[in-house]
This record gives sequence, C-alpha cells and structure tokens, in this order.
Amino acid sequence: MAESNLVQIVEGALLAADKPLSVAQLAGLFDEQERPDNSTIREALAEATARCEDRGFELQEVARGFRYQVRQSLSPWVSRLWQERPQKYSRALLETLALIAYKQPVTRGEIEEIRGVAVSSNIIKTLHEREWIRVVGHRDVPGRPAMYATTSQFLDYFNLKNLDQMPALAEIRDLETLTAELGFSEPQEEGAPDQASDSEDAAESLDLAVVGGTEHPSDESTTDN
Amino acid sequence: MAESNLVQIVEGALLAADKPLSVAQLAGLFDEQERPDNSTIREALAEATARCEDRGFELQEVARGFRYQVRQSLSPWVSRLWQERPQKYSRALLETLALIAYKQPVTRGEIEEIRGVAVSSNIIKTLHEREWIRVVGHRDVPGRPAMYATTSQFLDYFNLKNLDQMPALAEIRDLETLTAELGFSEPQEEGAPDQASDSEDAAESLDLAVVGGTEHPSDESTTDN
Amino acid sequence: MSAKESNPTTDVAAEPEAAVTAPPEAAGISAPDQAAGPAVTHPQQGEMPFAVVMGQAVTELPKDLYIPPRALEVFLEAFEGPLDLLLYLIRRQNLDILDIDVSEITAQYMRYVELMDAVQFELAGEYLLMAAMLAEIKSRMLLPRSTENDDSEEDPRAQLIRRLQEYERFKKAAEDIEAMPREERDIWVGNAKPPDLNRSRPEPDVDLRELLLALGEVMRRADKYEAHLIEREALSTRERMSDVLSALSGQQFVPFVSLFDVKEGRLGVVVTFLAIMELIKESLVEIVQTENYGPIHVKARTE
Repeated sequence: MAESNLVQIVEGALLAADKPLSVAQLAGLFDEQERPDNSTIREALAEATARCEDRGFELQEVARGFRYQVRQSLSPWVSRLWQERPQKYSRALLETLALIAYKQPVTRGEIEEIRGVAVSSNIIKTLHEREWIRVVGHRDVPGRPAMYATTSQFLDYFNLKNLDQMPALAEIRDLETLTAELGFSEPQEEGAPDQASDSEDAAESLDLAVVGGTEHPSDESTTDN
Repeated sequence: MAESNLVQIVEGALLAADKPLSVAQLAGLFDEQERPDNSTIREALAEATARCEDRGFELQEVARGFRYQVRQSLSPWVSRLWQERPQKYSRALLETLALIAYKQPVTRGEIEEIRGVAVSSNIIKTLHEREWIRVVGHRDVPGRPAMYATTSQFLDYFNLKNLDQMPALAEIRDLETLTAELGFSEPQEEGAPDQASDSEDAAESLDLAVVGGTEHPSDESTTDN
Repeated sequence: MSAKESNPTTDVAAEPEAAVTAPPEAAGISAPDQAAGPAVTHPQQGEMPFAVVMGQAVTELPKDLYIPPRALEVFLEAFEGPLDLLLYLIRRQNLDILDIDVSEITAQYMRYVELMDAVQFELAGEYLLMAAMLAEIKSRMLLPRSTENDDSEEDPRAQLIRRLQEYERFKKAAEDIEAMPREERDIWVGNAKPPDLNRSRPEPDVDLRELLLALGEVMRRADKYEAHLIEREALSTRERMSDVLSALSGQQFVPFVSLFDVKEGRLGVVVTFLAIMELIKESLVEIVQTENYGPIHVKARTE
C-alpha cells in the first residue's frame, strides 16, 4: 500500500514539476524519517515507467532526471496544439553549438579559428539565454577568455542523458599519409594509378561527402568523446 | 486499434498542453477526413479518465475543458517542489538584531541613532515573528517608544545559555585585530595541521577565525543549523 | 544559361551530381538560406561541371559572371565564411576534399571575392585572409619542389585540407544537431496542474558570526558613538535589565526584594542589583520607599 503510494507520489511530482527530477530530488520530497532509499525510488520509477505502456506518454530519463514526455509517434497530432512553427536556429548558431558540445571546454577564439569567421555576440547570448551553454572557466592566456561548455538543460532539450548520446563526430581522414602522398605534386600530372583507377570510389565518397554527411555511414565516424 | 490510438492522442495532447483542452480543440488535432466526432472523443476522454485509477494524477473537467491534475492528496509531498529556499536576512536586520542584543533594552529611535538610518517596521515585525525580540517596556519620553530586548528563543537559536556568552563589544569593535589574533591561535584549537604560516593562509582563515572569534562556549552555535 | 541547357546533354554522369552540388541552402537549415534559393540558381548553374574526367571536374565558367548585387548578397550570406564557401566550390566541382586543385579553386574563390568587392559587399576580413592564403599556396606549388628533407615545414595545402576537414565535420555536426529530436518541435514534456500547495516558507538561517560581523560593521560606521557604545557593563547586566523591565511591565509596584532570586547565588544577586541601578540611571524605573526602613518598591517609569 505504501509502495503504491510511493509510485503515486513519484508520478504526481514528475507531472507537477516544471523540470526533470532526479532520484535525489524525489527523495527530498519526503520527511527524513519516512524517506525511501534510492533503490526504492528507482523501483517506483520503474513501476511508473511500466504503467505507461500503451499510453500516450512515457517516462523518460534525461540529463537532469526523469520526466514524462508525449510519445514521439503522436507528434503529428500533438504539434497542432501550437500555432507557431517551431523556432529555427541559424547555421551559425548550430555550428557554434556543435563546436561547444564536441570540443568543450572551448573559447570563442577557438570556435572562430575552426569556423573561419567571427562568432557574433548575439549567438553566445542566445545560447546563454537558452541555458544551453555556460562558462566553466577562463583559459590562462592573455585576455583570459571564457571557456564554454554545454549544460544539462542542453541535453534535456535534445532528449539526451549525456553527451555520449550525441551523434558521433565525423572522422578526419588521415593526414600524415595524405601529406606524404600529396607532396607538392600537381593534381594534373597525377600519374598516381590508384587514384585514377578507382574513380568509381572517388565518385561515391564524393556523394557522401557532399551531402554534408547527412548520410555518412556510421562506420566512417568515430566515437569521439 | 484506431480507438486505442485516439485515446493515446487525447492523453498525449492533454499532457502536453499547458491549458485545459475542450472537445472541439481535441477534434482540431485531426485532419478533417479522419476527424472523430465529438461523442467518439468523449468516449476517449472517458477511457483516459478510467486509466487514471490508482495513479498520481487524474483527468478533470473544468470550465475550459479537460486537463490532467495531480491528486490533491499528494499535496504534502508535491508541495516540497516549491518549497522556497530561505532567503537571507538583510544586513539592516542583522544590525538591528545585534544592537538589540547588545544594547537592550533599547528603543527603535536609539537603534536608528546608532545605525544612522531608519529601521523599517518590517524588520521589527520579522524579528517579532521569529520570536527573537520582545517589548519589555516603554521609555518614558514623548511617544512612549517600545523598548526591545532579546528573548530566550534568541538564545536558544544561537545555542547560548545567556548573553554573556556573546563576545564583548570591545572585541567586536576590533574585529580585524580580533580575527587576526584568533586566526593564529585557531590552528592549535582545531588541530589543523597547517599553521597559518604564510599570509595567504592567514587571509583565508580569516573567515573561520571570526567563527572562532566568539571563543566562547557558543562556538558550537555557529556550526548548527 | 547556356551551360544550364547543355548540362544534361553533355554527360550523363553529370546528372546525379546535379543534386549533389546543390548549395548549402539545400540543407535548409536557416531561414536566409531559403530566401537565397531561387536567387542563387543563376550563378551556380552557370558553373556546374559539365563533365567528370577521371574524377576531375571539367568546368566551363560562364562568360558573364554578373549577378544582381542583391542576389549576390543573399548568395554570400548563405555561406558561413570562407571555409564554407571553399567547401561549396570544391563540392560543386565534384572534387574530393583531399584532392583539391588549388589553382582552380583559388581562381574561383578570387572571382567571388572580386565580385563581393565590386558590389561593395561589406567584405569580411576573413574572406580576404583566405584569399591571401590561397594565393600563397598556389605560388608555392609553382615553385620547384625542393627535396623531401624540408619535412619540418608543413605542406600548406595539407594545412588547408585539414582546416576544411575540421570545419566540415562541425558543419556536419551542426546538421546532426538540427536533425536531433528536440523540445518544442518533436518532443513535448508532459505536465499536469499541481495540487493546491501547502507552502511553508522556511525561516532564513542566521549564523552568529553574521550577527557579529553586522555589529562590527555598524560600529565601524558609527565611530562617533563608540564611547557611548563601549560600556564596561557585562551583557548579562543588560539582559537582566530586560528581565526586570519585563517583570515590572503591567504591574504598579513590585517589591524590590522580589526581583532577586537567591537561588542564583551571590553573582546573580549582584547582576540584578547592577541591572536595577542601570535602569534607574537610564530613568527607566523608579524606586519608591514610603517610609523609613519600610519596604522598597520598584515601578516602571512608563507603565
């Protein structure tokens, strides 16, 4: 009976909260003397999860804890509740976010170096306001630039438990061999038979590369974190 | 099957929405050609309601439509989600309290004279509510102002047996000297392995030194709560 | 325009690439990209490779590179910088990134930079920097190659390729992030109306140290009252003053002796006595004795 009450409290709290709740936060709802231990709470969470079977929602664990989410398969209907189109993010913002996510902690200068252009202050501001990034320190170089990292709110927003769940970063093809092969030889004179011979391959890899990697085969990429 | 899907859509939409949804609004989630009629939607709502049995939430019809709400019986636990962090007391309040402790019985006017600024009624009210001060009489001057003194609750809170356990005023006046002195003697008392040998350490231990600065049995009082 | 016409007929191999060489707008990530769509077709079609020989694109550049200034602006804004533009040029020529023809790319890049300049497009320094770098690489490749003992110096082309690769992987990562399910678009967090809350506001905690610091502060400020403040009497006296006043409140006359508690011992009696003296001195109480050697009564001055 008390067991079932615990599940109800967990269900009610998760639905009432405006953010995901961790096991510790759920435990904090109880007076010390009646506080269930973490494994008991996890059992209650498992029970609550099981109870979502065949329902329009499910219990999901994200970075900050647990929350109820509408099943993604219902998205076509549920999305109609909102008139406005979902917000679009500019490429500049997404590239900056990607660099912070994959290279954190990283300074603005380092981001600019890779992107080849200045990062606008507005982008940094927007990312801060969304609470997707935070300053985790300052690099010990002149100017002591801030180092940025992503937050758990960022992970929550993208439905992730941790950074490992991000798509793997594409691999950089080996440069040492490349440099050796290339030398300064002019591509025109390329007598390199192997390069010419598998033009088929070249065309193929081109396809993939050009599409911008949206179809990069996963075997080409590495788990970079 | 479609039936069950309809219930799921209704559940998902109601859970995602931030306001109650009417039957018409629920119908609006569907394309015209597949739109269920109102009685079908009402059936789905009835089914969704039934599914809440023994759950931490229930489906409720209110003026604007239907919504999920957390069971009222769970309020004692769920309320803790919003338990406000205790804010800090203002400097003005602490000064007032300290002056009452040291200068009791003392009127508001006398406190104001020492502090050089008015003492807000809120501060006096808060201190009363906390039962840290009481009125012990009225001074026989125009306006017959109340004279304040501290209470035994005040002593209890700070874990003091009597006011004598507070440091003498002269000591406090010379807080810097006091802390510096005590800062050096402290390591012995606490058995801290590193003597405050270099100035860096001394500065850091200053904070602690003030704690120890009471030097009275009341030392413990600083560690509780 | 003629290039566009001839394109499908010249080489079948070019067909699939037509899709491939779509500018970044195809990814449709940001709004400006969409706007750029139609305006951009002109220049890009004009330079579409019409043949691929041994993996090498053969491109005939159109005679007129004229783009209406506004369109150019939109076109250029579709790029996230020189690296992005370079990637686009490389891709458009069906070149593998590892196999770029620097002189060809440099020529094309320069043409765009000149165009930007010509229409007074506010040319970002980054674009010029890249132009200078490309020119340098090109010139070095024209020089006779010294033997392989200058390994220490990195091949500038390799350096460029690495930068392009590095940029491209994050460009791709950005697209991946865009494709990830996210709140407000694919994911809806469930919530229900909370029950009526019984909120209790916990009282703030106060540390005795804070209290003393506050007092030290006020005393420092009120330096002129120092003499007044620092009195010799022990705090217990002041505390007892409060107690006596309390005892007197609401009473007419209280017998002097009743204020003492012998159980407190000698010290307690002294403290009480000092407290009453201080109260008299501060005119807070008065002492009344109706007859010689009669009982002494104490009365609060005010109540």
